[in-house]
Amino acid sequence: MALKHKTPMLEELEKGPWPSFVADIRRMAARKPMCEDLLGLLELSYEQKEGHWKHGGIVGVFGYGGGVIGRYCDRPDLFPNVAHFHTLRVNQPASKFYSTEQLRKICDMWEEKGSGLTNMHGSTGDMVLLGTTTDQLEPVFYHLTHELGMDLGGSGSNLRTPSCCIGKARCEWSCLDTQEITYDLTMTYQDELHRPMFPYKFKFKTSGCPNDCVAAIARADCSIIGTWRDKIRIDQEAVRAYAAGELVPNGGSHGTAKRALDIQKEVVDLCPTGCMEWDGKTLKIWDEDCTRCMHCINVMPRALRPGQDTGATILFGAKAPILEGAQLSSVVIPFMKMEPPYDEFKELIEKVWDWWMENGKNRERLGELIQRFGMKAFLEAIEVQPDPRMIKTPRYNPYIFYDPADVPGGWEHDPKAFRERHHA
Amino acid sequence: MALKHKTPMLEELEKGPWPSFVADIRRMAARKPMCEDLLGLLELSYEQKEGHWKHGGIVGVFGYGGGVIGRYCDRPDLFPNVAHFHTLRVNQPASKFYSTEQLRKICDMWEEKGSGLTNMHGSTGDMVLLGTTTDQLEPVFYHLTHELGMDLGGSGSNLRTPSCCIGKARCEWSCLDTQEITYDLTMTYQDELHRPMFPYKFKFKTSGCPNDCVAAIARADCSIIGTWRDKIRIDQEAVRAYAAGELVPNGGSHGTAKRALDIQKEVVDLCPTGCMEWDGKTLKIWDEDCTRCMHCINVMPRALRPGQDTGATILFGAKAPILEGAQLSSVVIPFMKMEPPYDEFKELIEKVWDWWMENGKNRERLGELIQRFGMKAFLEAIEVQPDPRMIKTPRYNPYIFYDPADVPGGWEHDPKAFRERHHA
Amino acid sequence: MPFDPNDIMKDRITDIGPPKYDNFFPPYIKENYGKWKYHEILEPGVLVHVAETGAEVYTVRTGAPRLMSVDYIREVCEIADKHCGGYVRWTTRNNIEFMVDDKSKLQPLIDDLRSRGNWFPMGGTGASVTNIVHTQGWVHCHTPAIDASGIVKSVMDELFDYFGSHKLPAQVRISLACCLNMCGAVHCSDIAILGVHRKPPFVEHDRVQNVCEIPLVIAACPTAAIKPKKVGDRKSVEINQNRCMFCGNCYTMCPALPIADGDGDGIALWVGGKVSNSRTAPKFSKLAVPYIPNEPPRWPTVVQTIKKIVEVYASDARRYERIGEWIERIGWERFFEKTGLEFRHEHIDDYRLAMTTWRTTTQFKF
Amino acid sequence: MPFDPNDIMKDRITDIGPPKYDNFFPPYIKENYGKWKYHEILEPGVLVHVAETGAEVYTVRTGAPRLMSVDYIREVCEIADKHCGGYVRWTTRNNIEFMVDDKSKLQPLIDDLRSRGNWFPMGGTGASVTNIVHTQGWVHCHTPAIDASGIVKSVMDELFDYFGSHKLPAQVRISLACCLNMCGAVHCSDIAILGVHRKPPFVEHDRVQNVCEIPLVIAACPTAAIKPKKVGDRKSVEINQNRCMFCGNCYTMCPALPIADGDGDGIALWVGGKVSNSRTAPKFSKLAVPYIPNEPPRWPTVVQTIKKIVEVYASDARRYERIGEWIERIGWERFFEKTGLEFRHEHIDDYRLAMTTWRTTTQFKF
Ligand code: SRM
Ligand code: SRM
Ligand code: SRM
Ligand code: SRM
Ligand code: SF4
Ligand code: SF4
Ligand code: SF4
Ligand code: SF4
Ligand code: SF4
Ligand code: SF4
Ligand code: SF4
Ligand code: SF4
Repeated sequence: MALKHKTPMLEELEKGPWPSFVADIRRMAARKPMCEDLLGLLELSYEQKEGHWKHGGIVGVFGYGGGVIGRYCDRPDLFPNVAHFHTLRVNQPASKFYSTEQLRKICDMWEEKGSGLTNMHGSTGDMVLLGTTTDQLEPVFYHLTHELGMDLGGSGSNLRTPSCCIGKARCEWSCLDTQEITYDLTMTYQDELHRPMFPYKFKFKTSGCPNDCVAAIARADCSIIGTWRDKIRIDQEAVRAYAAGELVPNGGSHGTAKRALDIQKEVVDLCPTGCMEWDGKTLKIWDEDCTRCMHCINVMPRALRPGQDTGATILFGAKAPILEGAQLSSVVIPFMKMEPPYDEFKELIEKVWDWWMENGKNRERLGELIQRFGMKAFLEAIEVQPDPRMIKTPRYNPYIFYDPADVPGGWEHDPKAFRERHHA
Repeated sequence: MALKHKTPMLEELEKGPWPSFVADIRRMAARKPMCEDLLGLLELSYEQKEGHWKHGGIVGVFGYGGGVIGRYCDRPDLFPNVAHFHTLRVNQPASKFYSTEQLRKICDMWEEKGSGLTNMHGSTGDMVLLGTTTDQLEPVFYHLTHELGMDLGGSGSNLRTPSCCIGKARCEWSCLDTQEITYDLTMTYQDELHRPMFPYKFKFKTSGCPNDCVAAIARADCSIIGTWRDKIRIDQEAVRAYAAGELVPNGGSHGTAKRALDIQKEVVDLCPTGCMEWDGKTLKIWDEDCTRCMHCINVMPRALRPGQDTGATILFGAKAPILEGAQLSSVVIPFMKMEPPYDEFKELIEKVWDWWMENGKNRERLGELIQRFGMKAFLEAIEVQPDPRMIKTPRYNPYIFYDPADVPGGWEHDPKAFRERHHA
Repeated sequence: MPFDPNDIMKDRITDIGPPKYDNFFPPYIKENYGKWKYHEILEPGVLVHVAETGAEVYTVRTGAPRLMSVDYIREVCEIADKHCGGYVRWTTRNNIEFMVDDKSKLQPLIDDLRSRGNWFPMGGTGASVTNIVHTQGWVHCHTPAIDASGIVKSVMDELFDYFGSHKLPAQVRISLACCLNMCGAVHCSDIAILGVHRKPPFVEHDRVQNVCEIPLVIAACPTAAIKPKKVGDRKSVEINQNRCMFCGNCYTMCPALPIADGDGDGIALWVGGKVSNSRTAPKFSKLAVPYIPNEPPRWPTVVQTIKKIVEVYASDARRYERIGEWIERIGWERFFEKTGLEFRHEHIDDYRLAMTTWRTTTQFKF
Repeated sequence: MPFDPNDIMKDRITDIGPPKYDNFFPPYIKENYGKWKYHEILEPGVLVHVAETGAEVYTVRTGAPRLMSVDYIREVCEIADKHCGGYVRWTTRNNIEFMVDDKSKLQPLIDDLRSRGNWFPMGGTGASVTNIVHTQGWVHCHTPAIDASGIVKSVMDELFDYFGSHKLPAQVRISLACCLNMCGAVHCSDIAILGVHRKPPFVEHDRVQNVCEIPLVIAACPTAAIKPKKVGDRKSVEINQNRCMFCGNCYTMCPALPIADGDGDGIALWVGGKVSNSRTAPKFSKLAVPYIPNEPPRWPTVVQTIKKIVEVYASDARRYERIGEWIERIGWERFFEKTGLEFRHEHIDDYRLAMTTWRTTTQFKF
């Protein structure tokens, strides 16, 4: 079908084996002028190598301070149908299972009230409804809440939509009910999610084990990562079966053919702590030295399993580069049991937020505030004792801010006595 | 012999198997009032747990801006003989060999003109003559230059006394003439050493190999460390002799008894690059992957030797913590041949100094200036091309200062054309 | 009660949050929740998970464009209805997972997917290049230096063979972010594609006072390059161009400081990051190529450079070694040598923690 | 021409530099310069080096107090004259080396040394605790928080057995610096003893203007804690005590800001640094114990703490593992557990590069 705008460059993106977003949008464009203008605008960007969207301005639904990203085109003269092109972030169900019934309802609604285009999903985890006009925001919200049992996710200086890995729903390694934790936090903190009250955004992400399939440690102000305190469970029979080539190593990740696994080379020698021994018959793990990196379990999923005294390591502070440079999350609670209603965890989080809200500058992420005030101030505020598990190495500079309470006489000198002892 | 001052605390330090500086000073104190008062003053410090020396003030020998550390006691009322107690730093012969003839002359001179106390040696490398009065500074200097053929070392914002490891004089691993380099630099830069002209101190240290027995990488603004570009020399017979227990591993460092060396475990497995193979008969080194760490050579000195295409890795910037925190030196020249008259090296150093003198703030070490201006500015100033050997890892923050010369149109935008493409 | 535009408060429902996750769990997922025992990849894109109960679930993972229309989603639903009892899920990297609870249902599902042209390529499991996490680009955002979806499409077309196979030494996770805000969280990816500006913003003095909060703009600059300035009788700002590293943060705060420039903008490539704690700790991605111009519509230089990196890695790394682990073993000097990438001044860090990235040892390879 | 105090320029000689090194080389050193082939330690403190020419040199290394009188040096000369042809040298760590060129001369030399009480203990070779590099302390400097020689003596007395033996897994290099200037370069030692102040300086407002250059004082403070302040009609400075980390740099610039305090000052212990490039790259020393009070004359707590660290290391580390390498293998959590040292807030870095020291992985030991 011929479209209003010529898009020769975009057409190049209809070629090739990977599913083409251009071909997909084009089929919508036949019935949606918004999509037609979007393609035209995008072609213009391809020609000029510059984007054509302006800043958002304040659009949203009544009573919420987030969930909508306003967007206006800077060439409404050429592309009037995308003059407004706002996005709604819809809070996804934890771990992103859907019934087709629910999906179809969403599609119908969004074809009617929006562009018919989505992101499945946004990087934070939301279902992203991409592009509608200001007058449609309230109707979409009404429809979401009344017909679909759905609500908006976060944007702006508030709690962002929490997300998680698939966890116990289909993974044998999960040490946490990742969905339950995510759902509970999302529900408990609806107000924080919808009404900006923080210095900046705040993200929770929960992974069931240290493989961290939701990239929590890199992308969440609070990263909740499953782990265990007891021993790795070993099935020695299965270990031998791997060695004998009766089982496929690494669950088939490196080829699905059976082959004899060289346990010494591929498992023991790659263990970061060197805490394993293999004598050709029995695999010994010195669990007290294991740092639960998951490698051996990943390679022999039928022989090794995480322990059963499970819980979470809680880390804080990950973020993208703006302002002070990117950060990964840092260990703050080496181990915490995670059982509903998660009171211990919530008490902790609320202390964290209180401190951040009290001290954080505008647009200062938690990780940056910890940098600025120091880990000590943070730990004191949240009433957590220092632990060597929080650090890679102790300080190597001698610039220690000693606590005056530990010093006889605190910060005071007796200048007169000093000058009696030491003549100037 | 009874001394003027009671020193019960210091006497405790005459006990024990390690040579006692107190006992040594005490024997001098019998004939030197300066030593007697020094002990008294030190006892006072032991009682009060505070030092009793004041700032130096400007003392020195005429025409020199360094080499003397002025020192005044803050209790001349109690210890008049150490009211003045200045130190002279005497430039040591490179690698600190002495004839007894020379030493005796120094002793006689110093007993006459000073306290008779020394440090053999100061941390920078000087012979330190500890404690004399202002009026003795010129006579000592006269005596040093006229009778002993010696000169003062550095202090203040100048070149400091260069120093080096024993190198080729008695070490089989030295890839450099460490003494020759040290002597040549010291002689070439006498003016820089004696007349402060730098923003702050500057230190050269030269080690013959990466074992770095003079700790150059930690303590010198310019660290010159010997290395080689070709292959490690292997004597396979000797390797087998180590394996068979016929030679003492590690030259006896871990006990002088012979024992069979487990070459796999103690050498191959500890090689940081994993570039060795041992089949029980022949040791294979993949030299292209070797990073010349010295470990294997250290463990089997009779079987392995550094290569023969030798030269230096030149690193810059080491320093103690003041102000910005301690630094180790960083690789700037991965390899440079070092042969007299060291023109290439001296050209480099002079460019380094020019840049530092032009841009350095008062009391800013070279390493700190490199931090402040960035490695790029430093490399450009000294006309050295970037090389991945200069870094542990490339940058991981996206805050790149692109060079406008590489950008079409440089830093200029065409605001009007922009606003024609993009309506505000 | 339909929506009443004149009374938006009528029957208003707020703060209900998302649907509870298990509303959408297929029955066999609900039943075996927390009981999974092990898994195996049967072929690229196809997994089986086996529960302690003996139950099995077969998963077929397909690549998706992420930016998708309701038509696409409806086609997903059609497949899920036909084979999967009406359930489907998305992964954390925007792939789609179709699950069946019985081996007999697997082949029909696969056949169906394969019959639908190139909409549902199978893969993304194990030691593959899985879907590229990415962001909005020129499709929606106001700060991008590059497009997102078009580059992703171009790269995945070229690496397609690695998506549907297990030929690599380990997982290769590629991400894209269209500006330094890094919404794609590219800072810890095996390969990261990052949109970069290279000209300092220009200042529209006649607009600043009207559209921007000047103190916020000043505070937004990580390098303190921005100062207040009066221009005539208007309040505005001035940018010290020498201190600008083109992050665009000031533009986010103030539309009167445009930074985009078709000729200056482009792509930086980063390598060697990872997120998992497996074997080695999570790592940041490090700069590999400081700049490649925007070359729409197919970005050939970026595509070929990434391909080159992947291929050198594939041929040189040991099994289980992620790109970053491989580079740490061989050394950065070898990485640049083997890939033929140029080492330039931009690679040497000069921001806050620069010192920690310099080589403070004589250990290196010639 | 003797020195004429009234005409110091007469016959003045300057800039002659040090004597050329080889003036003092014994003949066999000169002859075999650059020709050494291998070495071996024959017993603790005794080395033999063998040249390609077949020549041998036997070295006996003895510990020395560093702070030594001319009497001590004369005794050294006496020994060197008797056995070593009138030559002797000092090592880079302030030990003394007596050399002989023939095996027959070795035992007489050793016997002589042993006959001289405890002035010339043999050792410091191989996997030992060698001499402690140190600084001035209360003997000469104006900024020390501790003494130097007295602590060194106390520690070496206690570790004496490790000086004259090869019982440790590897070299243990101990250094001491009496203030944060770190003249002992303790920042890269296996064990470092560092003098620390813990009270901000006080300001003698009536002296500042007379004895200090105020701008230099202000610039000297690493944390920008110092500001100018007028007190009455005098120029002075004011210190923001909350920002002070007691480095004493301002006192170095200005005697009117005394920082020493008998009750507040003391020692911090650091561990795990190294300098050599052997196996692992050079490393900084890390904080082990933030504070131990000054306990002259024998500093028992410092001595016992160091002994404890050395003993735990000796019993737990593998051969060739320096202290820092050992700790990196077992993890800091285990280091604190095994040594029984308390982990406190001071251990967690809060200076410029603090972020790089936090644990950004779930890998740790319980
Ligand atoms: C839609 C989305 C990208 C996508 O295509 O998936 C997105 C889009 C935007 N992000 Fe983001 N961010 C999105 C996930 C992220 C992530 C990833 C994550 O959450 O896991 C990050 C990195 C992690 C983090 O939070 O640090 C991220 C880091 C940023 C930043 C930098 C924050 C920082 O502290 O460094 C900004 C800048 C800002 O906040 O001003 C930003 C800002 C923006 C804005 C609002 C632009 C702006 O400056 O105002 C973008 C709106 C685009 C648009 O027009 O729709 N976005 N942003 C993601 C949200 C979808 C969702 O809700 O699921
Ligand atoms: C004598 C000596 C210590 C010793 O007992 O051995 C020494 C003594 C002093 N040093 Fe030092 N430094 C001595 C080697 C060092 C070293 C080690 C080295 O050179 O290898 C360092 C660390 C390496 C470095 O240069 O960074 C060192 C780093 C400092 C610093 C900190 C410099 C920095 O950039 O961080 C200062 C502070 C200053 O310069 O104001 C300093 C300052 C001082 C002053 C001058 C005190 C002052 O603040 O003015 C001391 C005079 C003591 C006295 O009364 O005699 N001294 N100083 C060493 C010189 C003897 C010699 O010439 O052989
Ligand atoms: C489905 C998904 C979770 C979800 O909630 O959606 C998932 C599922 C599984 N992951 Fe994952 N991972 C998923 C994203 C991730 C991520 C996140 C990311 O890439 O953004 C990571 C961190 C990646 C990183 O380090 O940069 C991740 C790191 C792992 C690892 C560690 C790999 C390593 O050696 O570094 C394993 C273990 C393995 O594969 O051996 C693993 C293993 C697994 C297992 C085998 C777990 C299990 O027993 O079921 C699952 C199948 C793996 C496969 O596809 O080969 N998963 N996995 C995600 C699929 C993404 C996709 O569509 O491609
Ligand atoms: C004499 C001296 C050089 C000098 O010019 O004075 C020297 C001499 C030798 N060193 Fe050294 N080193 C000397 C200070 C150093 C230093 C500097 C320091 O400690 O301040 C270092 C760096 C220490 C560090 O890493 O912190 C040093 C690190 C080494 C190493 C590497 C050890 C390691 O595994 O890390 C070796 C190799 C070995 O011992 O296996 C070595 C090996 C040697 C050999 C075997 C070299 C040789 O073939 O002759 C010499 C005898 C070693 C012995 O005593 O066991 N030398 N050596 C220094 C003696 C100091 C002393 O009196 O104790
Ligand atoms: S993070 Fe762990 S528990 Fe979660 S899906 Fe990945 S492997 Fe499974
Ligand atoms: S989980 Fe990691 S650290 Fe623990 S035994 Fe397995 S490989 Fe080693
Ligand atoms: S640094 Fe190398 S050459 Fe110099 S003494 Fe030490 S081992 Fe020998
Ligand atoms: S010198 Fe070091 S890197 Fe080179 S082969 Fe020997 S042990 Fe390996
Ligand atoms: S990465 Fe930048 S340009 Fe891309 S969506 Fe995020 S904020 Fe917008
Ligand atoms: S682009 Fe970034 S660095 Fe440049 S002026 Fe704006 S905020 Fe500052
Ligand atoms: S470490 Fe400090 S107190 Fe000790 S000598 Fe050096 S400057 Fe003086
Ligand atoms: S002691 Fe150091 S930190 Fe404290 S005021 Fe003085 S210079 Fe600043």
